[in-house]
Amino acid sequence: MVTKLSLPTSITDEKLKDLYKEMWLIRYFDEKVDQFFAKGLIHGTTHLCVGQEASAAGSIAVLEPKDKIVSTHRGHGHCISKEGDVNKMMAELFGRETGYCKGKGGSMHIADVEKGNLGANGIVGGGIPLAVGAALTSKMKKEQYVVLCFFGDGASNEGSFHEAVNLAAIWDLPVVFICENNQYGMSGPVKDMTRVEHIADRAAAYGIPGKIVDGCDMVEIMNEVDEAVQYARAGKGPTLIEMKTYRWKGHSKSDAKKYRTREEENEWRAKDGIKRFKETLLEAGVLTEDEAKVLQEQAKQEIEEAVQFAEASPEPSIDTLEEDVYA
Amino acid sequence: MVTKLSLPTSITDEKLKDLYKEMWLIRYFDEKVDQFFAKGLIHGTTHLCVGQEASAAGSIAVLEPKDKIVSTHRGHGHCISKEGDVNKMMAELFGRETGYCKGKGGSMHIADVEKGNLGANGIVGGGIPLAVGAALTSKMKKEQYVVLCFFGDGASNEGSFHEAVNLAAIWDLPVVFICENNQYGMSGPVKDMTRVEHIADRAAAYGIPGKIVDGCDMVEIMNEVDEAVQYARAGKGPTLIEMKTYRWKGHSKSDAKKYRTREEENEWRAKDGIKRFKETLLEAGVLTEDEAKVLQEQAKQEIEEAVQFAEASPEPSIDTLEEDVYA
Amino acid sequence: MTKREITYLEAVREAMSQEMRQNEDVFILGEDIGVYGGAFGVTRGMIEEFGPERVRNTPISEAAISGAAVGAALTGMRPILELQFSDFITIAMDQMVNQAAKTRYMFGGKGKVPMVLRTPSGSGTGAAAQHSQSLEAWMAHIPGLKVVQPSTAYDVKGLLKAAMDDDNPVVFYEHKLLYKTSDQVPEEQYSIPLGKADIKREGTDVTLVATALMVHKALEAAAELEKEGISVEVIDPRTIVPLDEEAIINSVKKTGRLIVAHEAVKRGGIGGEIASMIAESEAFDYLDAPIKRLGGLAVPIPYNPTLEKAATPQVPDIIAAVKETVQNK
Amino acid sequence: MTKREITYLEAVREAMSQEMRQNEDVFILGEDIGVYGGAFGVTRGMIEEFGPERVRNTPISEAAISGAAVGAALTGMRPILELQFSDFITIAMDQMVNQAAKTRYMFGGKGKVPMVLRTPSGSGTGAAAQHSQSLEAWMAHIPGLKVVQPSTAYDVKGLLKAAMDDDNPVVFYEHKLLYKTSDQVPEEQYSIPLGKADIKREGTDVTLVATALMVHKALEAAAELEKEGISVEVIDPRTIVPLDEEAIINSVKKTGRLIVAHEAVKRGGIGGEIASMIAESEAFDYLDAPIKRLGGLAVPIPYNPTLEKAATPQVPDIIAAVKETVQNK
Ligand SMILES: Cc1ncc(C[n+]2csc(CCOP(=O)(O)OP(=O)(O)O)c2C)c(N)n1
Ligand SMILES: Cc1ncc(C[n+]2csc(CCOP(=O)(O)OP(=O)(O)O)c2C)c(N)n1
Ligand SMILES: [Mg+2]
Ligand SMILES: [Mg+2]
Repeated sequence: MVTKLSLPTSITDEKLKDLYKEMWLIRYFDEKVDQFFAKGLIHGTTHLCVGQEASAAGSIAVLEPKDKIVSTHRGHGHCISKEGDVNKMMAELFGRETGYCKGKGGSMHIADVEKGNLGANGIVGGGIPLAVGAALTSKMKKEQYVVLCFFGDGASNEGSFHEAVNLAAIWDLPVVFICENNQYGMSGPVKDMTRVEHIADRAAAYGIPGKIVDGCDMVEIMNEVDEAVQYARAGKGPTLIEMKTYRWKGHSKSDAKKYRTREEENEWRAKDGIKRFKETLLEAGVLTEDEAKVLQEQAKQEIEEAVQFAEASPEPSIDTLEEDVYA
Repeated sequence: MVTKLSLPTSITDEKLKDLYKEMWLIRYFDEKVDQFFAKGLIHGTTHLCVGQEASAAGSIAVLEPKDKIVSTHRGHGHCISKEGDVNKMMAELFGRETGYCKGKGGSMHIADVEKGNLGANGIVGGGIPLAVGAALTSKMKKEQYVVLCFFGDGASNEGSFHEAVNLAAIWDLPVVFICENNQYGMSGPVKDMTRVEHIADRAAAYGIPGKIVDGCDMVEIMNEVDEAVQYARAGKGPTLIEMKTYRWKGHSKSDAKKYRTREEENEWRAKDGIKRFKETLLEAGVLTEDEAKVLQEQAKQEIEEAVQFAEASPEPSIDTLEEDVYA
Repeated sequence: MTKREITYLEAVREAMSQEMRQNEDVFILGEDIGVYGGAFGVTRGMIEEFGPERVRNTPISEAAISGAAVGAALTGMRPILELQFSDFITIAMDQMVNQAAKTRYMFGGKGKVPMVLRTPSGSGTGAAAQHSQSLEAWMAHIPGLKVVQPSTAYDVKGLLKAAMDDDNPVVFYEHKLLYKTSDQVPEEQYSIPLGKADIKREGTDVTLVATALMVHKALEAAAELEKEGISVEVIDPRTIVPLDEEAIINSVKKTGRLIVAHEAVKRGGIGGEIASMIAESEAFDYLDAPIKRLGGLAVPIPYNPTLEKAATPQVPDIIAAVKETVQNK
Repeated sequence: MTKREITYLEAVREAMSQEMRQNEDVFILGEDIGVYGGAFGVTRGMIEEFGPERVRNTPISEAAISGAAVGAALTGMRPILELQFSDFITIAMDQMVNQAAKTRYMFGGKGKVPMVLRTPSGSGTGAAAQHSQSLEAWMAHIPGLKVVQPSTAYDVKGLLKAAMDDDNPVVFYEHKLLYKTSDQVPEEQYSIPLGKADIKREGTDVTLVATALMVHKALEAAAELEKEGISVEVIDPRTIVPLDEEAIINSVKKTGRLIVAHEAVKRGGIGGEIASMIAESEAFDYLDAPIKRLGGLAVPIPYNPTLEKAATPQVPDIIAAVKETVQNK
């Protein structure tokens, strides 16, 4: 059956179902991490993307396997969507040898180079120039891949954003800049930290297209990102896409969220991208309620298994401490 | 006599004559420096603003004495216009004790803090955040001064530009950003190094006014900068002004100028801001040919005297080497 | 002076607040220092007292905010810049190194840049490679900057007062793991001069120069070693620029042995400076054993807590180093 | 191998050109490296041979171009980044230190960053405080980076080949005053391993470790001193990470005396690392005199040429230091 939804041709019904499950995987993954942090079972710091599942899942959905992404400190969703292995992710958060980074990186440094995930980044804005470099490789080696570069509203005030977007623009590089505007940096509201109404307005400073997208609407996300990806793949250069979204949780572990109101939080929770996507799929007849339940349950189960995997995994040997500093 | 020119009210006929002479002072100063560099009488490096006199003289003309400027590596004109002392400037280039920096700074670090010139800068874009900080002081101390922040087209690709303009914008700081777009960085043509047609277009990324000004037209410069200064003084925040201009000389000492054509150079030379200003003043009856000649001659003379002053000045004592590292 | 026990974190906040109450020119800027209270909660409550003009929440743009601090300082304010993690000084380097540190000299002695860059450094929180570095040696290498590394609540309050009073750019490192440590601290303002080391424990067998968190590990080690009859003198330089060379030289002349311990990577760390300073000094002739440096391994800080700890010197490492150094006593 | 005399500058260009002819993955990016030929003319003629795709003129944006180099390296290219002056690494620090140096480790051993950051450093050109620094000690402090400081045309060609072949980020310092010096250099490609010091002159009375330009001043001093019967061994580490500790230790064991000379500010310079390494090593017991470090004064580099020279060690300073060190021979 062909869906009635107007979507990029690469998005089959099967893919839509996978995406639905994927969104739950992201949600459950981060909910689980949240609990474990609260209980002190995971240490260090982490940044949860609960509420932002759509921008990760929808954007990455339109990519081909050869395409790459550059992620952020709030990167669990990006990793999962880029075919990430939740076992390795959870193991990494537990600091185990079987984790993506052998326990050496933690949440902020999860990367899956083979799958084209060039990594989360602990430096706000730090990944943007890296994405441009990866896009340069694509162009120079004629590898035809596109790089999706994720970053936050806060990051768009960093010099690295400005320099990197300009560079990508003048070299017509195949990169799509995706600003996940979740309304706040750590606590700084985007409306106090910039004087522009939309981060997408900044595209004007680089002579590239800028688009504003509802970051909770999977269909819109897939269509807009797909267009930008095609544009990039055709050698026309970068696009700046702003996803309006919201993180439901605090910035990181200890956040009293004094900088925003509970009403605002509730308004955004009502826009839940997963719920909305489900409704869309049900309406379009792609999914039934029962199927939806099964997929959600599967996701939940996979996260439980990831926890078991992580818990059963060994700590890295102390002998590995000085390994991998140099290639 | 009141001039027929439409100009900011602070600009009297007397001031116009001073400005005419000032432009020649700048030109002769840099021509002289050019010769001395060629002869090896001045060492190190320098960046001449021959051809760009109007943007320095016209912009600074509308300031009050309490106002401040932040200059660049191409800063001799800015310094002269901000009531700089050509003796101290020339002495500095000669590395003498009587120079602005006691011979320790050279061309790229001339500053005249008392007169409100917060200094040239050897780091492209390095002065922009400083200007924002100076404007912050004005606001916090209610000193009512405005800061003119000069930088080049090339500098507008630096992250410091982006971060600093954004900061000034959100805090409504009294600073006017003046991009002297002389069409090239060192050799990089602005049209290859950005994808925007005008640097002023970048104002859109900060929600502030952006203006394009003919950088060889003193009247237009004074009017536009005055408007931006009043706007800033009224607490409305920054403006980004782009001056279209051209440096007649090479970037610095050894520049074969392979990156541009002689035709282009000639076109721009024809737009000479000094010649044009003279014509304007003659037409408006502010100046006669004879007066013009006298002013030009005086300027020339003052530069000769500056050279004599510099030559007669002592080298700094070696004992000063370790002085002034800390306050 | 009336003393009471407060934490290192509270001492930092108190030092700033007291100064801001009496000096209008002092203000703070930084990311999330407003209602959020800063990444570590140091400024919590300050925006409520001083308002958003003097406790300025900034965008995430370390180049601009450091540069704005320099420009404000140059024109008469006395800014305190809070950087969320000292690792982010990488983005503020041009403004700190090429502008703040050099302005006065380049200008031939005109202008001054009275600013304090406060920033938490060090590992131990599981924040991994980009949030756990100890980069003070970089700053110490730059003429024109002063560099402070307080190790106790008492010291941090007095040193911050001195830093705020100083007319030069001061880089002020607060160790994250020290924020919750507490100490008897006077209520009133007081100043501890920059450039004055503190002998945190007297001893006769070996001089142990330690900085920041390592001071505490050194003291722990010294207490252990005392049981075995080894007397360790623990010196906390407190500021590495200016460095109280005299205090260290005198101690080494007394003990004849030197160990320097810091958390920063050993290679290129400030330990090399201190050790070489002694090796060049009159104290050289008093040395009865090779100088030993303890510092971080040449690895980025790993996430796993066991590995993380193993990457920097711990108490047993210090004990072992002392024993080795005094063995030929 | 056929040798001919070429300059250090030509040797750098030749090393790049030869590599680019045989390896499609190697390319250069930097400001004004196209028709302008770079700030010092190193890349002159290269855009004509290799075209603008492989000799990429960039905007003035050191953060982006360094980051782009890292990203390109991580995905299979082997970029050479030219920074016009090593002082501007202040703007590229985040990308070099927090990204390039740490990526592989943070990723648990996946990915590699084979890039070379080439940049001219040092004083002596009258370019003053912001264009004359020697900041290699910063880079040496960072695990994950390698740091090279070639002193001759022969060395620079072979070391650059090794740097380009290396799978790690290498910071490659070219001293401005060395560009015009010349040497006998083979026409063919050859590689000098990173981490192998070169004894530039053998001697028996004192070991003089010198880097970059200082190697030449050390050799001049050694020639002078020979006339007075003092035999100086001049060691050029060539790379400070990795450092050929063995070569230095062996030399000190032979001579019993050590002087380290570099142009960078002495405080916090790499001299402290080398001196302390010896003070900690088995060579300590062979030392007959205190170790001496010569380095720049703790001042920003001044513009006036007389002051500029006085800010860094010169031949007479080295001679004096040697004499002082050997006096108790
Ligand atoms: C260079 C840098 N500055 C500051 C921080 C601390 N920090 C971590 S996340 C964050 C907020 C980032 O905001 P945004 O880019 O909007 O992303 P979000 O967290 O909202 O997803 C801050 C300030 C950092 N990690 N790196
Ligand atoms: C951070 C930095 N990068 C590079 C340079 C080298 N440099 C000096 S001037 C210049 C060109 C600047 O161009 P622009 O901003 O347009 O000013 P202009 O020289 O044209 O007046 C360059 C690349 C520098 N001084 N600082
Ligand atoms: Mg955000
Ligand atoms: Mg220009």
